Amino acid sequence: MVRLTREPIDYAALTERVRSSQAGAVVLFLGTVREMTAGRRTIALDYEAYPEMAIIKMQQLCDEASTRWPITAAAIEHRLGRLELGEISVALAVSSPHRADAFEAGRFLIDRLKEIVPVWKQENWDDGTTEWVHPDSTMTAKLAMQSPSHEEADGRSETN
Amino acid sequence: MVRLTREPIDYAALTERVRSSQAGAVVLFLGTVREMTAGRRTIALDYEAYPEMAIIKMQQLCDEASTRWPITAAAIEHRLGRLELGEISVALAVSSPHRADAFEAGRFLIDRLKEIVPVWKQENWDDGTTEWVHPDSTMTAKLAMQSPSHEEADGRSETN
Amino acid sequence: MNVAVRLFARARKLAGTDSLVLTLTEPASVRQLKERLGETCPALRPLLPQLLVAVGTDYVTDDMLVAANSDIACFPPVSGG
Amino acid sequence: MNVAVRLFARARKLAGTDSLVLTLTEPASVRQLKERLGETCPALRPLLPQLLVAVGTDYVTDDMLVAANSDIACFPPVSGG
Repeated sequence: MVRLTREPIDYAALTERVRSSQAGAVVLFLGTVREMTAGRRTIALDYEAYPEMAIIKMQQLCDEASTRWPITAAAIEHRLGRLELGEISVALAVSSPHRADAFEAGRFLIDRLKEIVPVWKQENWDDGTTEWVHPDSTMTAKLAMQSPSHEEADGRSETN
Repeated sequence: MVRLTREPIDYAALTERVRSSQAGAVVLFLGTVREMTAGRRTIALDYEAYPEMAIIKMQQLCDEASTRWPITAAAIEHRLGRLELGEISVALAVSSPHRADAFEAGRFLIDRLKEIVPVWKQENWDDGTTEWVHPDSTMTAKLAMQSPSHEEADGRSETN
Repeated sequence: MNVAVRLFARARKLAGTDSLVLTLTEPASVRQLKERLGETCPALRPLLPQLLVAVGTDYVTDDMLVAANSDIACFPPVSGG
Repeated sequence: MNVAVRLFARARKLAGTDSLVLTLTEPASVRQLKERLGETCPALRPLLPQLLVAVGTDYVTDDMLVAANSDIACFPPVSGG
């Protein structure tokens, strides 16, 4: 249950997809376009993805969450294109029998999404300038630290 | 923005109330009626409240969350009466500029709600029996541990 | 003095009523109120060790004093959410 | 061998194209692919230290080898969410 979309995200529909009578807890996270960042004013964000890989990575995150916590269901939706102030860029929902697992899995999903899912945003500042957002990359550091012997012995690429 | 209701909770409306272009993160928590508890099957839950006090306590929790985390807004709604399997008993939403605060404040709100807000549920098991749910009470332990001198010096009752 | 006590949830069910009036000798502590509650309504005794007491909308400890016109509520540990 | 490389986000903007073809001597590592990318498209050089490379839908390290018909993508650190 992962999706990329250029339309506004219907987070209630997303939430309904994970609700279940087997679950006593649902956690929904929304990322929204914030006006102020470090004292500068945003007027909009442009989101771009490597869509085939982004979908695979989002599904891998849901699968990994399912192995780490006893969750009932998980769903992620990310929006692409131009987003105005306050609009929802990402929504993710997770259900589980007990709340601790839903909170932890939800936090894991958004933290890891921001590390490994190939989506990028460009700031449109109110002074008319644009700027690609470049966080310090956990992924760059992780890939750089891997030894060749580990990679070869492992026989596959490190993805997460 | 706290409320008790006997109608189904509209969690999307609740979520919209906390959304803001000042916030980059929204966390919504839903508590739902789970079918299985410790191997027993529930058919419904009956929720009852001391409504005047429950409202005050829910508002106090929102206020306390606002002092502990830089949150933009918080809202809580609790349903009363009979709830069938999968129905939403409680919904709470919190928004903040950054996601860590929204997750932590959301977790705090539901954990503390379950400790101090005077709402009770009665299980209706599938064997026809009913049972009031009695968790081990954090509040009983806290009240028992308070010394009289503390209470008198403090000049007010300990509520949370 | 007489104080009115509201009961909720299992306390209400055990007592068979949602409120009752207790007669207490002043000054009366919350502990004395609980003891009087057990005498007046023996069905509530199993719940007394866990019973929570609120005056107005604040939880109170056993050592606090109860005033005649207090808005008192007694109930079991909460189980909402 | 020739390998096709897709570019995304700032990598695409700096290069002025969303894909290009690199000529590499086999066997070629990801490190050599990055070097060739900088030679072919100098505008990408400021991004090379941070550049991420994916083969198919997996991230790869500098030491891994690139096959001729790989589905290769290069892009800056991700910033979604």
